[in-house]
Amino acid sequence: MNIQNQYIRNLITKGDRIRGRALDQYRDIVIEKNPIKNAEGSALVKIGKTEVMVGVKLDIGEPFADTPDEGILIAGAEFSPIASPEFELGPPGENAIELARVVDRGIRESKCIDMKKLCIKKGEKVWMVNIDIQPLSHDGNLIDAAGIAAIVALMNARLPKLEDDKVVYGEKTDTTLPVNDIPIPVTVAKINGKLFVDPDLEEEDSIDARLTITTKSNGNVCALQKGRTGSFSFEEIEEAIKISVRKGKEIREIVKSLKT
Amino acid sequence: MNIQNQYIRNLITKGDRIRGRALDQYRDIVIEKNPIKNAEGSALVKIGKTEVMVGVKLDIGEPFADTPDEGILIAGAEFSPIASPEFELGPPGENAIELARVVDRGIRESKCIDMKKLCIKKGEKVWMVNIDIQPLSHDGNLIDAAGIAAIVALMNARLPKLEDDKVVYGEKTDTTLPVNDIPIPVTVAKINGKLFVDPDLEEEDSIDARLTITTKSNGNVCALQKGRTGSFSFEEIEEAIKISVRKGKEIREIVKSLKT
Amino acid sequence: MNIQNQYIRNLITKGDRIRGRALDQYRDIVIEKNPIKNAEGSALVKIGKTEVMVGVKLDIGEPFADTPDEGILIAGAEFSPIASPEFELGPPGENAIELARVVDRGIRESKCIDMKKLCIKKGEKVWMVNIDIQPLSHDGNLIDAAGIAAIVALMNARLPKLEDDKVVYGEKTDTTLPVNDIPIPVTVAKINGKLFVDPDLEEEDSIDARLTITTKSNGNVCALQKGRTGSFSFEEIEEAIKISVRKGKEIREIVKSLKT
Amino acid sequence: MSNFKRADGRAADELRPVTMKVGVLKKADGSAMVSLGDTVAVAAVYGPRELYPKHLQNNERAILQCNYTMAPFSTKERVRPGPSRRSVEISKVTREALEPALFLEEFPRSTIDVYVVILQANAGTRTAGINAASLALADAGIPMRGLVTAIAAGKIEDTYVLDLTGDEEEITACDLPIAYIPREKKFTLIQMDGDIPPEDVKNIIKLAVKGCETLHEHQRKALLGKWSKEGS
Amino acid sequence: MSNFKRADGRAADELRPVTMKVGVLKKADGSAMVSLGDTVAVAAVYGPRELYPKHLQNNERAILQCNYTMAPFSTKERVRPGPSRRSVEISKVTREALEPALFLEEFPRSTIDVYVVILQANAGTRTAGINAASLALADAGIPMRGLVTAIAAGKIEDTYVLDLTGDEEEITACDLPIAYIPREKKFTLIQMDGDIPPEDVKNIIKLAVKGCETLHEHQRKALLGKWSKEGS
Amino acid sequence: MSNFKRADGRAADELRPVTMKVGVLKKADGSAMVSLGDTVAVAAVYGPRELYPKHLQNNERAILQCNYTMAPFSTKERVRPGPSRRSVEISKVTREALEPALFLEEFPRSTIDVYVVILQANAGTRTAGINAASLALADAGIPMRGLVTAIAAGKIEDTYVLDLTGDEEEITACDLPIAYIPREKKFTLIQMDGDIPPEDVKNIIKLAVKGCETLHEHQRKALLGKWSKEGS
Repeated sequence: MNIQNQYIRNLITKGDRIRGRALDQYRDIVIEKNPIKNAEGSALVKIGKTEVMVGVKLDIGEPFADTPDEGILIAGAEFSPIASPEFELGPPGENAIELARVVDRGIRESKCIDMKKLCIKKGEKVWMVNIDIQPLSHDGNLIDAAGIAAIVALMNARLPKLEDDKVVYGEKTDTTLPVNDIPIPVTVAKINGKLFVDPDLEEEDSIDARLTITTKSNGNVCALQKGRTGSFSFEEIEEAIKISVRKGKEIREIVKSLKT
Repeated sequence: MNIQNQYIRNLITKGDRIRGRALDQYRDIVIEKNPIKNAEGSALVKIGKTEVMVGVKLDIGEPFADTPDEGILIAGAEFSPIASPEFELGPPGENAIELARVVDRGIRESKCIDMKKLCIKKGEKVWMVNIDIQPLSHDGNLIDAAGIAAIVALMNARLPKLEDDKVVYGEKTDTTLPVNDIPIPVTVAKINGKLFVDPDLEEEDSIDARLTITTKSNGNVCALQKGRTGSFSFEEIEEAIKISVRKGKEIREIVKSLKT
Repeated sequence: MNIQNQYIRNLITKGDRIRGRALDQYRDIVIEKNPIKNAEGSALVKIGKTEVMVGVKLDIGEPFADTPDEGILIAGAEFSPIASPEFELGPPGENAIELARVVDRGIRESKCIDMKKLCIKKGEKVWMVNIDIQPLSHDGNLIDAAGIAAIVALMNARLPKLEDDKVVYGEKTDTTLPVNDIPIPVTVAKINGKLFVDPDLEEEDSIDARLTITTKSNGNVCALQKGRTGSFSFEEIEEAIKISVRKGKEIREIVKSLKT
Repeated sequence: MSNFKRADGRAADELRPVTMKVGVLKKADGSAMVSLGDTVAVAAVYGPRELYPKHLQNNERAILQCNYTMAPFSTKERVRPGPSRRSVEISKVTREALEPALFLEEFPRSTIDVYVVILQANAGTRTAGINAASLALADAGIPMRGLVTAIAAGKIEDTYVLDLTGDEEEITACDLPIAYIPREKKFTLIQMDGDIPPEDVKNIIKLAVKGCETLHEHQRKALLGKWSKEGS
Repeated sequence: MSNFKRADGRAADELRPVTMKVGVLKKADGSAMVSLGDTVAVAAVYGPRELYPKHLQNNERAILQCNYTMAPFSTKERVRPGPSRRSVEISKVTREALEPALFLEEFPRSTIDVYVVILQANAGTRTAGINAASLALADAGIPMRGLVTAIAAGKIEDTYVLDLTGDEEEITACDLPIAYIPREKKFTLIQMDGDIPPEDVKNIIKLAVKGCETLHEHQRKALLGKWSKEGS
Repeated sequence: MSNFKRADGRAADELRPVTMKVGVLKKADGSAMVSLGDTVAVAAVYGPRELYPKHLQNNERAILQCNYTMAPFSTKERVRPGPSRRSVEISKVTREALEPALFLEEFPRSTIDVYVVILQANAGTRTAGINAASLALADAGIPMRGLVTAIAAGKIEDTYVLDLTGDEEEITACDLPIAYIPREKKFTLIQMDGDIPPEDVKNIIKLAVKGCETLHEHQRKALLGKWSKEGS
C-alpha cells in the first residue's frame, strides 16, 4: 500500500474523496447507442474516464440438452492492453472472466430476455446471443460500465435476417430482441467501514472489498458478487443493498431516457 | 543422488528394504468399491500411503471409422497437487500421460471388455467409457494402484439409462459393463540388479529402472512398459515376468474377493 | 549487426556475394517428386543447403458457407528444430505462419487449382487440400523453396479412393489434382539499395528487407509480400518485379521439365 | 411460511449430514475432507514456502494461491478436465474468501497454496471447498484470525431453505452462497443468482449464518479430534 | 478506363470519409482513432519502457512489439476472440511497416508496444490500423523519421480503384495494401492478393501513394489539432 | 511353426530393407536418416550446449531432451500437427531408451537435445526414430557406452515375426518394440501391446535382439561410411 492509497483511505474514512465526489455519487455517465454498425446491438458507456464498448452478435446454434426450447446467452470480456497498461495479451484472466460472469448473471437471472422466444426449432436451432465486452479505458468500476453497456446493447439489438434457417450476416431485420427489464449492477466499495459507489482506479487500488448488487426495475436483487480480499459485516451488506437499489434506479432512468 | 537414496540402494543391494518389507512384498492393499455416487463405477485403491481414485463415466459417442461396431475406451489422469508437492497445475505432463496410457493398454489389450457389446448403432452410436484417474496421495507405485482401481471401477460400473438414444445423466440401470477378465499391472523395480515390487516414493526416487507387466487370469501378458533411465538384462526381464505373474495372481484374488 | 553481417553488406554493396554468386543467381535447385508414399502428392526441394519437404494430403470436408461449391485449400508450416537451431518446439510462430500464408496466397490467387472441380456435393462435401510444409534444413530463402515444393507436390498429387463419399485412406486413384498453372515465388532481397535473389542464411541475416513476388506462366503477378524491417523505393519495387518475372520463368522451366 | 417439504426430509434450516476430517491427504502440509450430503470436497495446503520465480514474490506479504477443480467423475455428466471459466471464477472467490482470515504479512516473499478438488458434486461445491480449505489451512498450522465457514441458502416457494441440493437448486428462487468468519462475524464471500426482494436477501443471509455457525462447530471438532489423537 | 461506378458514389481515386483523432484512449502513453468509412481502428502505444524479462532485452536498440486484434463484434460474422493465423501475420507486417520510421537504437533495452484493435471492419483494417498506430506513436512523443501512412488499392473492371470497401474486395482483380512514409518516399508494407500484369501493379501502387499523401495531411491535421488544443 | 507367409516375401526373422545415413541434416550438430521399408525417420542432435533458463540446469549432469513428431503427411490419414498423448509418451520412452547409453555426468549444466521427425510411417516409427537418434548422437560426437538399436517383433499365427509392417500390425497377437545396446546386452526400451503367454514374450524378445544385432551392423557401416568419407 503506497502513500497515495493511504491518502485516499484517510480521505474516505473522513467521508471525502480525491475528486470531491460524495460517497454515493457516480462520475458522469455518458451512453452511446449502437456505435458499431456490424454488431446487431452495441453500446459505448463512459463513466468518467472509464470507457467500455459492448457489442451483441447473434448467430444460430444448437440449444443445450437441458433447455431445448431456449436461446443461449454467452458473455465474454477481452481485456486488451489498449484500455490499461495493467492488461496483458493472452487468454482472459480471472478479472476478465469474473467481469463477464457477473454481467452474464445480472442479465440471465433478471430474466430480462425471454429466452424461449429465441427458440427457432426446438432441440435443433436457437439464437445464440453473444455479449462481447471490450474495455477501451480502465479508470475503475469496469463492472458497472460493462453491465450498463450490455443491457443497452441488448435493448438496441435487432435480429439478423434468416434464409433457410441460416443467418445472412450483415443484414438486420426490424425485429428487436425480446428485452423486458433493465437490470443494473451497482458496485459498492468499502474502505475502513465506509461504503461508497463508483470507485475510480486510484480508489479501486485502495479499497478493502467491493460488493456488486444487480437490481431490477421492481427493486428485486438478481445478482450479488463480493470481490477483493476484505470482508463485509451484515449491516454493511444491508446498507450496500439500499444504496444499490437507489443508484440502480437512477441509472435505469438514464438508460430509459435513451430509448427513443 | 542424495544420502537417503544411497542408503536405500545399499539396503536393496543387500536384499533389505527401508520399511522392512521383503523384496516381493506389496504394502497393504485396501480397495473400496464405488465410493463415488455420480460415477457409473468407481474405486479407491490404497497401497500403503499411496491412494488413487478412479471414476468411470459412460456417455454416447460416435465410433471410430475403423471400428464402427465397437465402443470407445479412453483413459486419462489428472495429477493434482493435492496428491504430491511435486505435481503441478496444468495440462497432463509426460508422467500422467504415460500412467494413463499404460492403464489403458492393460485394459484394452486384455480384451477384458467386450467392446462390440458397447455398440448401440453401428457407425453412429456407441458407448464411450471414460476412465479418469485421480491420485489422492502419491507415495510411490501409482501405476499399479491406478491399474487396480481402473479394473475394479469397470467391474462395478453400471450403464446409465438411455432415452431416445440419449443418456439420462444420473440415472443408472442394473446392467453392468461386460467385463470378463481382470488384468493386473505389476511394476517390478530394479536397483543394482536386484528386482523388487511396489516401490514406495523414497524407493522410487532411488531406482535404476522399472518394468510394468500386466497379466491376465490365464497368465498371459497383455502389456509391458519399461520406465526410467536404467536398463534390464534378458535374465532380469525373465525374472520380472515370473514375479509379475505370481503377484498379479495374488492381487487378482483380492479383487475377486470384493466381488459380492 | 556482427562483423560477418557487415562484411556481407559491404560485398553486396560492391555487387559481390560471399559464395561468388551473381546478384541474380540462385543456388542449385534440385527437385524430387513424390518422395513420400503416404502423401497424395509430395516434393522435396533443395536450393543449395536449404531443403524443404512438402506433402499434400487430401480429405473430405464441409465447404465454407460462402463458397459451397468449392474445395478448400489449407497451407501450414511446422518449423521443427531439425531444420535449424533457431527453430523451437511449440505452435507455429509468426515466421512459420507468414511462410505458410505466402505460399497459400501464391497458389490460391493464381487460381492454378480449379477449386470448383474439388466439389463433391455442393454445400456438403468437398475436397480439402492440405499443404504441409516441413523444412528439413534452413539455410535461407525458405519461402521460395516452400513455394516451389508446394506447386510440385500439387502437380503430382493423385486423389485418394472414395467409397460411399468417404476416403479410403492409403488408396490412390489415377486422377490428378486439376492444376493448370505454375505460380513461382521469387524473393528479392535488398542491402543498401542493391537487389539480389535467393539469399542464403548468412545473407538473410544481413538484409534490410525482402520482397516476395509470385508470378504466373503469363507473367502476371498473383502475390506480393514485403518482409523485414527495411523499406523499398518505387524504383526498387519495379526492378524487383522485373527480376521475379525473369527468375520465375527460369524456375518454372525447371518445374516443367520434371513433369514426365 | 409455506408447507414446502424437502425431498430428503430435512427441516428448512437443517444442513445435510456433515463429515469433516483433517489430515486425510498424506503428502500435503495440511489437508481436509468435507462432505455435506453427497457433496465431497478435499483440500490440500502447501506452505508458507518460498515463492518461485522470485520476481513474483511480494516483499511485504505472502501470496495466497487457490485452485478449485472438479474431478471428471464428480458430476452426473462428466466434467472435461482442465480449467473452465466457472472454475477460474470459483478459484478467485475462494481465495478472496480465505484471505481475510490469514496473516499474510507475517510471511513475506512466501506463497501459501490451496488446492481444492471436488470428488463428488451435489450442489454447494464451492462452499464445501471453502470449508475444507479453511480446515486444511488450520491443519497446516497456519495462523488464522478465525476459521472460515461457508454454506449456500435459498428460497423455495415461501420457505427459506438452507444447504440446497442439486434438485433444490432447480426450483429455488435464488442460490446464495456465503463464506463467513464466525469469530469475527464477517462475510468474506457473497454471491447470488436469483430474483428476490432485498428483504429476502437479508433473511437468507441470516439463515446461511446459522448454518455457518453449525459448520464452525463441526470444524472445531474435526480439529480437536486431530489434536486429541495426536496427543494420545 | 471503363465506366465502372462505385456503389458509394466515390471517384475511383477518392478515399472514403476519413476521421483521425489522437489521445482518444485515456490510459495509453499515446493513442489514436482512425476511421475510413465504416472501418474503425484504435491504437495504443506504451513506451519506450524497460523490457521484462531482462533476457529479452537488446542492448543496442529498443524492441518494437505490435499486436493487431479484431473486436469480436467488429465484423458481420462474429470473430472468435484470440489470435488467428491472419492476426499473427498482420501483427508481423504492421511491426515491419512501422519499424523503418523509428529510431529504435536510441532506446536500448527498452520496448515500445503498439496495440491495434479494430472496432468496426469494412475492408482495409490492416491499413487503418497502421495509420492509427503511426499517429499513436507520434502522440506518445516517440521520435520518427516520418509518419507512416497506409491504404489499399485495386482494379475493378478496367479501373484502378483506391481504398476498397468490403463489397469492392469481392470483385477487384487484386487487393494491394501498402504502407508508405511520404517524407521519405519509402514503402514499408507491400502485400497483394490477385492476378494482374506487372504494369497494373505499378499503377495501383502509384494510386495508393496518392491516397497515402492525402492521409498524411489528415494525420498532420490530427496531430496539429492536438497540439493547438494543448497550447490553447 | 506355421506356414505363415509374409505379404512382402520376407522370412519371418528378416528385416525390411534398411537404409541408414548420417549427416543428412545440414544445420544440426549431428543427424541421421533411417528407413526400414516404408518407414522413414530423421533425427537431429544439438549439444551438449548450455541449458537455459539456468534454473533448469543440473549441476551434476547434462539433461537429455527428446521430442518425437510425425510429419502431417507421413501417414495414410493426415496427422494433426502438434503434440498428442501418443507423441508425448513416445518422446518419453525414446529419452529413456537413449539415456542409458550416454555419459551425461560428463556435461554438467548442459542439455543434449534430440529431435526425431517421422517423414513416412509404415509401423515401427518409434524404433526407427531411436535408431536414427542413436546414430545422430554418434554423428554429433557425443561419447556413448554403445549404440542403441531398436526394433519391434510380434507373433502372427504361430510364427514369431520380426519388424512388423502396418498390415502385419493388424493381425499380430502382439506388438513388442525393444531398444537394445548390443555392446552391453542391455534393454533400454521394452513395451508391448498384445495377449501372449510369458514364453512367447521371451521368444519374441530374443528374435528382436537378433534384429537389433543386424541393425547394429548397419549403424556401424553408416558411421564408418561417414568417417571413411571424412578421412578421404
